[in-house]
Amino acid sequence: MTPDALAFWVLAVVLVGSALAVVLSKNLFHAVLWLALALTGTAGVFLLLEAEFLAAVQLLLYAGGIVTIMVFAIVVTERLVGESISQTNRRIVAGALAVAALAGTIVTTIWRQPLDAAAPAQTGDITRNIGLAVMTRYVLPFELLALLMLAGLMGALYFARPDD
Amino acid sequence: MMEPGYLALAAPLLHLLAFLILALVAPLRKAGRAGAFVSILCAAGALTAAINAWRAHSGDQISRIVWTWLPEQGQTLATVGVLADADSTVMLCLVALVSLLVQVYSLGYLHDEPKPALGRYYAYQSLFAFSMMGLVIAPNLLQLFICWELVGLCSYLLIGFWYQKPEAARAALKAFWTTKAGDVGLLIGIVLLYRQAGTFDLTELQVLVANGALPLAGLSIITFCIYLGAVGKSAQFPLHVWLPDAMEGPTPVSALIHAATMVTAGVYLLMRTAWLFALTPDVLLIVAWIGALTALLAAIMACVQNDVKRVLAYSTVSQLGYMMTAIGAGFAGAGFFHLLTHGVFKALLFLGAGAMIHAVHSNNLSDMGRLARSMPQTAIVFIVGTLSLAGIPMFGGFLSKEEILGAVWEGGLVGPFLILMVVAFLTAFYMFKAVFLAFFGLAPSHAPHPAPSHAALSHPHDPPVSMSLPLWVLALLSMAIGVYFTFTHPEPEFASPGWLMPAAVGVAVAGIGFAWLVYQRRVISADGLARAFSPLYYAAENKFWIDAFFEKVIARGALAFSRTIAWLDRYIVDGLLNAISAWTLTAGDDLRGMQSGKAQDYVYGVAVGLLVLLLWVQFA
Amino acid sequence: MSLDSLIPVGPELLLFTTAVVVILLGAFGARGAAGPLTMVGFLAAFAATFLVPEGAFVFNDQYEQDALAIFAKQLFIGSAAISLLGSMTMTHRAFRDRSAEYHFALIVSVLGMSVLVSARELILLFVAFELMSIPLFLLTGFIKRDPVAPEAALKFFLVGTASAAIIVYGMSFVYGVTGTTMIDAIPQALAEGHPLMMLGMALLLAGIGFKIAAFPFHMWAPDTYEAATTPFVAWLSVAPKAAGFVALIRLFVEGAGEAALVWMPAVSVLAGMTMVIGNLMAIPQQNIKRMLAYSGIAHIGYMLLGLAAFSSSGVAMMLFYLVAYMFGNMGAFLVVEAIAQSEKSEGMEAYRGLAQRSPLLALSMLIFLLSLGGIPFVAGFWAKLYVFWAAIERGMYGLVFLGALLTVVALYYYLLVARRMYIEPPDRPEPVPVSAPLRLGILVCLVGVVGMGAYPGPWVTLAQRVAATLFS
Amino acid sequence: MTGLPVLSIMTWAPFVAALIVMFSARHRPLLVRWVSLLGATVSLVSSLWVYCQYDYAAAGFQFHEEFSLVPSLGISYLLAVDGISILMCLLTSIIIFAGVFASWTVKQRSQEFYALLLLLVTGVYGVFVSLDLFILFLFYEIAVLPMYLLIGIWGSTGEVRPQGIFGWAFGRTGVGTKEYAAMKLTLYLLFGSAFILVGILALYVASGSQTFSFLAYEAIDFDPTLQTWVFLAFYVGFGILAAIWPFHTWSPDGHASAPTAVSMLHAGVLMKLGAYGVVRLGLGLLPEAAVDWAWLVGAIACINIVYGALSAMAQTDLKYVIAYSSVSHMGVVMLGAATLTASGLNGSVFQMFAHGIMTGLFFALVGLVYEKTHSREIYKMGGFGTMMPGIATAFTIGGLSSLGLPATAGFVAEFLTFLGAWESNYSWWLFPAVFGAFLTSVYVLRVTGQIFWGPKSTDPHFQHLPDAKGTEWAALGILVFVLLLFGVAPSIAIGPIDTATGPLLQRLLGQ
Amino acid sequence: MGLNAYLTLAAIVFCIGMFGVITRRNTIGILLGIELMLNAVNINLVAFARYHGDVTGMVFTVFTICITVTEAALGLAIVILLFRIRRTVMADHLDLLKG
Repeated sequence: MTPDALAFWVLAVVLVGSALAVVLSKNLFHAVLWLALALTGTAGVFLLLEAEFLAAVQLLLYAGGIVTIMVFAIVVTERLVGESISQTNRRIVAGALAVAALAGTIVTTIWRQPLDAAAPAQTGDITRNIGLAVMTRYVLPFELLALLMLAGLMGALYFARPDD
Repeated sequence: MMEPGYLALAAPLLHLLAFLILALVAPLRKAGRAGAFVSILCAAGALTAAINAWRAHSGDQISRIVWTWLPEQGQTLATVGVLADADSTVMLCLVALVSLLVQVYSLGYLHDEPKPALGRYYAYQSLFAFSMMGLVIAPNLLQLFICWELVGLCSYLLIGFWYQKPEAARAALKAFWTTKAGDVGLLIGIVLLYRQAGTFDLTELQVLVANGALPLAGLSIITFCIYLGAVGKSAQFPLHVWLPDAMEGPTPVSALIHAATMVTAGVYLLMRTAWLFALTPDVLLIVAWIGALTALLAAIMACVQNDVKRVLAYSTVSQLGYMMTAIGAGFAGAGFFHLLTHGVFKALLFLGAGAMIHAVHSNNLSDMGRLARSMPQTAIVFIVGTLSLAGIPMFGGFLSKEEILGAVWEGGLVGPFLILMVVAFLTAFYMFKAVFLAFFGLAPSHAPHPAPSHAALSHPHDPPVSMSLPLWVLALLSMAIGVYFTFTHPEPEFASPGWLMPAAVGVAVAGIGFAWLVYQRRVISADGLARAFSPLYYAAENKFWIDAFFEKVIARGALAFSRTIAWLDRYIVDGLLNAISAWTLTAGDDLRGMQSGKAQDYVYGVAVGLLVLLLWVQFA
Repeated sequence: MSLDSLIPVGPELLLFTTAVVVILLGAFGARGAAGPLTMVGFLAAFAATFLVPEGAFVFNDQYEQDALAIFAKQLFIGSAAISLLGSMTMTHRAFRDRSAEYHFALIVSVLGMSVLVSARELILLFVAFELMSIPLFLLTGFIKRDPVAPEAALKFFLVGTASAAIIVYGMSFVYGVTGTTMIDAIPQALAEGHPLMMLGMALLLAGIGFKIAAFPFHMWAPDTYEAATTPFVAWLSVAPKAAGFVALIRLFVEGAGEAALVWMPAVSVLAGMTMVIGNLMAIPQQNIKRMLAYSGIAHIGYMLLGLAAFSSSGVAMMLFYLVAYMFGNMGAFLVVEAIAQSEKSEGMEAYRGLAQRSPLLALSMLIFLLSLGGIPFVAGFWAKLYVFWAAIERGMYGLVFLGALLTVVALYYYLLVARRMYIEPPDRPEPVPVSAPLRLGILVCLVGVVGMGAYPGPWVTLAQRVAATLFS
Repeated sequence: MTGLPVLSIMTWAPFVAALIVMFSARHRPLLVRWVSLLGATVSLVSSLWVYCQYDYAAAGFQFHEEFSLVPSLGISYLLAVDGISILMCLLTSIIIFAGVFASWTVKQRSQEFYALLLLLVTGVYGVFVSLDLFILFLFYEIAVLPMYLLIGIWGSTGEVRPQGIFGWAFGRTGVGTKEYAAMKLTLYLLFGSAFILVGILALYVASGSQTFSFLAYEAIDFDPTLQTWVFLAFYVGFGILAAIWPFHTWSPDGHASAPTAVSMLHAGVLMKLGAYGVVRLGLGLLPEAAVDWAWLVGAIACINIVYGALSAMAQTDLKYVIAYSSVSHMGVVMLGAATLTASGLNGSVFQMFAHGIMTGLFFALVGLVYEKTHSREIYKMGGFGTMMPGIATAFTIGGLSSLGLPATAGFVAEFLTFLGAWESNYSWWLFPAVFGAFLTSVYVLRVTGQIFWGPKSTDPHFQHLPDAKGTEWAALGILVFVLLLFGVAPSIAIGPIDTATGPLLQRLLGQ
Repeated sequence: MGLNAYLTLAAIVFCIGMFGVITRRNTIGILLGIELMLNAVNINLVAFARYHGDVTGMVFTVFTICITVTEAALGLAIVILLFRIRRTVMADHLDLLKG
């Protein structure tokens, strides 16, 4: 087994395991922490795929941003309630069945046709390429992204501000 | 001399004119007598026109005038017009005469009707006369059927003239429905015949028959259907039930419609289409037997009646049976001859009875008696009529009756012949029973019946001239006919055996004598007689349960069936519809459960939808 | 970058500028101006759409202004303007204090749609999609003190982001198979029939199915419609769906030709189910907005029927249907708003005896409902009929018949409203007061509905012309 | 042929009147009536004018008017009339003319009432004169829809006990109320129109031509299997409006609940739309299928005749009797059409006309009686003949016509139908038909006898009842006159009908 | 390691995320599920990009990540608002609107 493969399997196990923990753990805090782990695992996968830049972004934005917001949210709500929010699942069986079927379908579809087994050799500086692409070819979406974030944040502000 | 066709046409049109005037000019109608005079005037005109038409028409030359009534794809489907020949014109005269007399008579008879009602009465009368004449001169079966229905309508209206009387209202309906039932047959017959022959026109049909161009297959069904029409109108067994009830109408109406003219339409129809029936002897046999049967039953029932009008009604039925038998025997001429004479003297009898009823304010024979003293004129004319009916020589019915008997004998129908002899006896018997009870015998007070009504005690007297005049006219006419034919014996279409005439007369006289013994001399007690024939008597009293059968079984059955259908319609057919819609509504409610309001479930919905979609992608 | 190269994106630029100005004004407290300003911006943009040269490509072919795009933009902006007429007189505090946010969000969303319908590239498509959606969440929960509005916003948000995830997941597969994010590559790849391609497209179908609220992705719609402010809902029930349909056309129909027919079974089933569920569930509704929501879902079914034909006429008829539906549905919602303002109720009972209180309002409501019900001489009739006709061309007799039957069901609940308005006696005699802008809005819709009904010719030709470009 | 668009005038005059009534004549009841009357008169005059100006020698469709509506789909506003339509337009004009008078006494919200009534009539005319299937369908729905409000607002509520195995359903649908009747009628008829729509579209697609013109389709002979199905669709779709069994149940409830003029129009004219549709589109466009399906159409027609008559016999509510009699008589119409013979078709169309007038008369009378007695219970009334002789006479004449008594229009129609029935391939149809006529005589006279020509009712309410008066006479007079006129001189109607049925027949039996 | 492996991994994570969305009671928990789903998408994109030796996928990832964050922020804001007015974050209890 090549180191690549080994790494992949380890990451896969970590990722799936933590993902399951995220959706199943009884305590919301733990769930968030598990999510952090899952995201980090994803970053690992990115590294494995030689996308260092993305891995970084992943860690910063996700593991940084999201988790922080989540924790913040939990803290807020918890403070208001006064006791730690325990978190349970509903309709586990029905959900599990549907989702399992879904997964089954997708996976079988994926394996129907063997895709290229080996990745071509990496050429050039990916980070630079990404930057170039964003700034040239994908400038329009990028601009719009700014507007979108503005709108999103304004919405968040509008909802969250305790005024009026 | 004018074309007889137009003269014949003038007669009904005059009556139509009268009808329209009365119908449209409301004030005139509401004025009562004024309207009556208009109508009578037209009737008189019609009579002269009819008589002229009759005289104008010579020998067996036929005058036929038709106009297109119903076009189809460029050709003519049906025509209207007039067919004036020997038979139709003489029949026309009869109708015109009787209707005129009856209208005159009604002036007196209905003098204390409210004015508008009187106007209505004369309007109906004119309409009837118009339709009847239209029927008589009809050149084709369709026009005949149209007028056939119209006379039925008028009979309905006139029977129900006093519709505030429940019996009258019911009788009117009964009459209409019963005859209508027969008409269904006639209509089917006409339709079938059209398919067979391609025409409604009598003349053309006759030509077809003469050339043998008319396919015989299924012809007997057609003729039988046509005969059904006659059964309904001419009150043949078993559809005779309506005629006695029809006596609820004013007596003049009974005289005109239910004695002289309308009821004989059936006979007339068969006479008009005799050449067609001749092709189907089997049907003719049925006609004969039914006719004889009707004659017998009616005669028996007549014997047990105490209501003078019902006696006459049953005798009418029985006489119609006579005519039918003759036609069945294949000698329509004889039947028609009797139709004419019978028309005269039966009208006379009814009008006479009307006079009696008018006098004593009761139909019941037991409320009369010794009327000969108080109203001699009536007595005389009534007896004249009775003798004619009994078939006594020198009187109206004598020869026609004898001809019928001869015809039946010649036709080789021994059974019906014997029956008719019996009927002849019975006829004489019950008619003279009526005569003795009404005009002679004991005063009503001594009658064995329970105390007579006050009506009887009031002093009866002869009717006013407006009523007696028609009586005398008819009486003289039937005498005249009788005398004329007794001396100038016309050549019948057949040679009846010599013994026939004496036999017939003998039977009649025997009947009279027997009636004299029972009701005048009272050497034989009527009750004893009843007891002797008790089963028959009982049956006759119950009209042989025929009416009961129609009312209890058929009418009620139909009603119950219709109720079932209506129930099914409302609660099953419509119910199913409602059920479907209700299910739809319920489905809407149930589906709402799907919208649980929980975000997770919504996503679950998305997931499931996605799953299905992916599965489809997988396996399709 | 020279100026005239920006002409093709004139409308978008105008919208963008308006958005910026509005938000700045908001920041500087001139809130009252937001509404009118937005209206001006919309009108300007609307006018600009007519100047745009057709078929212009910009941003290295990622962005195309073809007939369809322009048509759709006119629809979005027009409907937004109408809904604005409705919201101008909203008296709620939020509208007084925070109108800047409201209008900003509205404009941004319209902008998102405008980009969406022009996008020829997946990333842009996705961004535009989100740009359209995110403001909608804000607008849905705009009355934030209201107990139900935020709930609706949450549901909308959760289901929405889930579907967004599905969409982008699908896009990833499409990208993976085609190796590019350009949409033009899709038909080619589909033709090769790579399983992952089909998978990706199916995911996309599901994701967009949420946006157009097709069964079973529709469940967010009724709740959202019920809770959100009516003028916004009037627009929400039309514009995003139109955008979704255009996206469907871009991804599944355009350039695919007959190959697109592989989706026919799926789409037809979707259409059938949507029609049935929408109509049946509308029957028992007592809140008229909810009723309209379900009937709207049913209408989506009819439009899908047109799409399912995957033919030029089918698409054309679907577009025609969209316009007819816009007028009818928005009109109805505006009347609801009018009633709600005076009666403080969105329940059916608020309509009792309306015909005797203010006949014209009742009449226009009746006309809108009849148009939705597909009755002759108003737009809806032609819409339904054309869709059926397109479907029958493909021999989908069964579906057409089903649809025709369901119109009867639909008429049942529309007539229930008519019954309230015309048959039942009024509780109060005085007429319903309607503010001027609202009147104008209703009038516009009325003119649209009746005009399209009386003389549909030009609209049909327009729709057909637009559709034809997709199949050439 | 003049340039005057007389058909459009005839069709749209009521609509214009409706608009005027709706928007200008508010709260001026008398003005409302006169405007409506004017509209009706214009239509009447123009339909008479068409009747006179039509070139019978040339026959075929005349008075063409065309105006392209949606060129891209070949939908155009194409009007023309042939013999049948002429007669139907005449019928419509007469009925609405009488109807305006009959509803002269409507008090509540009369303005809306007249507006809707006239709108309805526009739809009816439209169906009769339009040759573009599409426009025809359009008008068809216009004719159906106003019924909902007309019945819902001005209707009267009846009494039905929910029982039987579907009792629960009755409770759920609120059977008996006027709202129920209105909804049932409207939805049922629209349900029918769903079939029609599918049929028309199928023809359009099959024809492959860019037109909906009837004339164009006439020239095509469609593929037999398609014909089979489309004919079925048309038969069911239009048949529902013609109240074919078992799709007739809307008719009794609807007609019983509807206000006078509306029942007049609906039973008198709208039901004819159904029959007209079957004859025009079914027989006209799909001859082969028509021949194949004749057995079904005829058989169901026979059921209608007998079943309707029997149901009518059992009713105790006057309006229900009339409504069921309509069901029975429409059976005659359909039977005539099914015979596919000259007499049969003539009879069918003639019966459409005759029954239209007859039922119009009936419902007008029932309305009057109800107005004066406030009762529809037959067996509570009695002996009104003396108090209201005019109404009684008119009712009797109507009754006689409905039982097919000669000298009334009813007889000619039924007789022709009978002839046709016997000449058709299924001769046995004759017998149920004739039997039905007999049953009709039974229940009609039973009712007439009970209410008018019978012993007087002892009910104190019914002691002093006024006869018809003023405008009511106008309504009755017109109808009775027409009824008798067409009975005495049927060629007035047969003339036009022949010119239309002849070619139709050739087409039917051509192949 | 083949591309399929990465896709499979992504698929599984995606479905787990959806499972979370469907079954979690707590709104925040649902949000976590959504994050997982989007995260899986990223894996997909990057894997494809890598195996095509093409940068577009990575660019796409950048966009998705940003959008995800925005959504997360907005979502949490809505949660907090709801909590303020309805005193709960349990999606189960947020069902005033239904039927």
